[in-house]
Amino acid sequence: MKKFAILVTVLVGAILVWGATDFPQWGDPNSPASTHVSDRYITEAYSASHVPNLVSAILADYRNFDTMFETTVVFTAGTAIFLILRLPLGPLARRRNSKHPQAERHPLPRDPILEMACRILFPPTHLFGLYVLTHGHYSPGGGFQAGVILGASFILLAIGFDLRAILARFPEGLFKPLAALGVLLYVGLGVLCLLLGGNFLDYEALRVLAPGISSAMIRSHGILIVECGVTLTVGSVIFGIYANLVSRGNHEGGL
Amino acid sequence: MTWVLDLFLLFFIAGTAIAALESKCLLTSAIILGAYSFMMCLVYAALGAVDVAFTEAAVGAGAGTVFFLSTILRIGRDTSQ
Amino acid sequence: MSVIEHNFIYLFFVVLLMIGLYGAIAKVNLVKKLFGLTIFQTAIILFYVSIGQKKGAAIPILEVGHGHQALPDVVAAHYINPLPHVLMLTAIVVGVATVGVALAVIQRLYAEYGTVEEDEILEKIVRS
Amino acid sequence: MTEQLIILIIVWPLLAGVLTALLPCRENLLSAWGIFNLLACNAMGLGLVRLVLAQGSTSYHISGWAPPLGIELKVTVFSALLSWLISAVALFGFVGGRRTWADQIGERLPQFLSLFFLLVAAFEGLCLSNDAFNLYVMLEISSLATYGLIAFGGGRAYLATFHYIVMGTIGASFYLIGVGYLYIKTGTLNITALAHMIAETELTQAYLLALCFLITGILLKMAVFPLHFWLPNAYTYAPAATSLLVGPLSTKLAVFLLFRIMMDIFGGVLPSLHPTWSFVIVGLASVGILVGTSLALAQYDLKKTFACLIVAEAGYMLGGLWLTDPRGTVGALFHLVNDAIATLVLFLVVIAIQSSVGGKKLSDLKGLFQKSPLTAVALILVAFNLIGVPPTAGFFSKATLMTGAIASGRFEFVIALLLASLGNLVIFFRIIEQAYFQPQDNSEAGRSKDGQRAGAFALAIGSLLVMLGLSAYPVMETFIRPVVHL
Repeated sequence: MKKFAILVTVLVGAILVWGATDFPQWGDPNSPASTHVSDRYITEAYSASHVPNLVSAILADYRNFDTMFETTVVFTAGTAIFLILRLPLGPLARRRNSKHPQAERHPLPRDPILEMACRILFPPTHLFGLYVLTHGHYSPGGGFQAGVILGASFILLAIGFDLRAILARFPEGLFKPLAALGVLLYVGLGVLCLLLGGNFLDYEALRVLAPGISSAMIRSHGILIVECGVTLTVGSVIFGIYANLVSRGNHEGGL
Repeated sequence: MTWVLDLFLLFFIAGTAIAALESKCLLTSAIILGAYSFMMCLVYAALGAVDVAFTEAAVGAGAGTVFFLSTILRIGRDTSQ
Repeated sequence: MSVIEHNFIYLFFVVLLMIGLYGAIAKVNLVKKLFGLTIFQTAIILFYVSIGQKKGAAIPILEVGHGHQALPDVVAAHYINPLPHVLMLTAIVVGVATVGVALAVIQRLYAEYGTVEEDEILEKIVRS
Repeated sequence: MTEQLIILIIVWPLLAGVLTALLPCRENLLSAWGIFNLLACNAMGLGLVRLVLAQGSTSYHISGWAPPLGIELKVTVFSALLSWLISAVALFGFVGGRRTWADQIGERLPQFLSLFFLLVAAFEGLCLSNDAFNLYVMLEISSLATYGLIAFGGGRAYLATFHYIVMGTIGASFYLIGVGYLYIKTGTLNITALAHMIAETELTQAYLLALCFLITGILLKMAVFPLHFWLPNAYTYAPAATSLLVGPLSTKLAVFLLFRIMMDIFGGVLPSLHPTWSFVIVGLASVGILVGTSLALAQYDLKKTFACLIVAEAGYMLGGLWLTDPRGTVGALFHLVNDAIATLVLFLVVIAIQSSVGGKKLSDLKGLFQKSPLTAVALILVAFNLIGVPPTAGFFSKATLMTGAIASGRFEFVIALLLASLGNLVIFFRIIEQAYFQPQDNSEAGRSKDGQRAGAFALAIGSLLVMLGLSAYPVMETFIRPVVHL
């Protein structure tokens, strides 16, 4: 098996290097990748949506269909992991369920220093997550990063205290609908633009609701709403995956 | 002179990648993989991709390593090879 | 070899890719396979990010303060190409989603067979 | 307003999938909700086919930006037919799979159906999107939803899913490398723009390598001969309701993606590619057909036999696409449509057999004719289709493939097709002989109500094959010929 793997790897590597020989020089400004479409992105993005962070502008305005399906990927992963891990399973699998005692963790002694540290760290992490979300237009950041930071703040508490204590405050009945709400917010905005006469996810159509705002500002607000939807989904799904993985679905044990 | 630093970073990354695969204990590999993700985030920042660096740090090093560790907690650390 | 001096980063991408692919195929421990897969995907992300590079260009964020409405004169060559960065945000999150599902399956495999070594699992399947 | 159908057929199942995850677990509520949504999808699919027949292939700019900047959806005559086929197969698979919910899915039904609808949305997006990176995201969503649906089968399904995850991720990453190599040389991601740029430049190593990696990635998804190890186990140990949706559509959409890369992106330079690539790939496909059929011959579990047949069918379509003669491509695309329905009927028959005879092994098929004659007739009908007996569509797709192969001088492909038909004949004769001629063992001949209805439903869908067969040439002329501009 090893020799086969080495053979395949070296073959793939050799073909890749052979293909890479006629790449344009690395880093020259007029290589095809940098001149064909991307220069129009750079020059027009700010005037179209008043968003200095070009990556956020492209992510949530020019190619927002990709980002919508990106949020759906995160939601699908959360649902798939829930389906696979969350006990009790369907009758078919329960008959052949775990015959092997898994490494049962003895309940960790409560450590007051750790708990106080996590208690102190939680609010700033949460605040930083919200900052990253709202300042996605001006500084690096945006929906995904903010969602992961918010999810990580809950994971921090679950590690400091006990998973059950945090699930009491942020129960499954809350983070599953929140994940669905995030995707619904994103797709709902797209359908709203559709109903108002524009194409799907075309923020220009929202000007009917707010006649006074210029088209660039309405796109900027559209990007913010979309980023909030992404944050809701990513944050709740990251915590949901952690809760299922660490306790193998029964939401009791775990770190 | 900065390209010397980049060169060192790149070879260090290749080293961590190989170490993550070859080490016997799963827990060590998971931690080394976390370090590998963080090194990659440094390379992206050096290449000017600030958003990708931020995401790789938060998602790759942060959430990914936490998922790996929580699974290794469940299935034990020793591996045959 | 003209490739070596100025396209070195693509060679490094190939090296990382080979390490990841080897890990994904040769490793018997299922979690190690996942490590190989993660390295394989981060190598592709490095490849995409290094496509959009421009020598001496600034990061793709325009220096515009809050409410500063005047449109700065933007020259495309001064800023790094932002499109690969957008694509790679998606690829990173897809990678973590796949790792999450794979880890869930590994935990079920451990509950079912008591081991995560592929050869031992296959033995148990053949025996049962 | 009809212009919006192109996006609505993707967004409607997506919204349905997200909302289903929140519904309570009551079977009749979920069943009604599912049928309502899938009927809406079918109506939109029909509307799309009518729209395209009236106006020709139209494109849709998402978020209002023109293609080089924004993402574009493009619907041609064949992709409209395919999107309607996806919603039809999903509806029949959903209705056919309902009787297995009680004993195989239990109280995880809302999440299961949520993944079911997200998979339908991903398949629709896969067949309509016209942006190279967007296709990668659609590929990932369909894979993730399929991993969840297959892993739910429990037991042996876990290892099969893990192999599928590793192979699927490597395949999708190869596809991504291919798109990256194209992007670095051309600078654009839109498929039509890519085609124009590639047609002008001469094919340097980077383009050839991009084509090679795109094809390898999709061959992994199609599970063709050298990379087919994950498919038989994955589809066999999956729950019955999953194999009804994933079995018929997953490999077919990978074939359609391969067709779009060949015809839409590298269409201009295809004649220069043809001699060498066609020889290699058609040879590979011929060997793949023989391996798939011999694998199917070696199985005793009925479901695994039909899963191995999918591997052989993938070989038909791959070989047909790469024949130099346009009739080969027309035959391959018609085979794609015909085989989606045939695989659906095969898995419906498995469910009908399981509920009427109570077993999947070949040995417990005794007396199937007495127990549920309708299932046996459906079995014979789909057997005719796979062997290639005239009234069914299988005959016309094989005939077109063969004429294309003979015209382009690929005789090993013709031999492979004939041997495969022979192999199918042996497989199905063995099953029918067991079902009809064997003396029925002593178990009482009670005809279970459930088996009857399942058999009747399988026969109804099977009759579609005959209807498709009778209307084979009009379908080929209106839907497939305009797309194949070789």
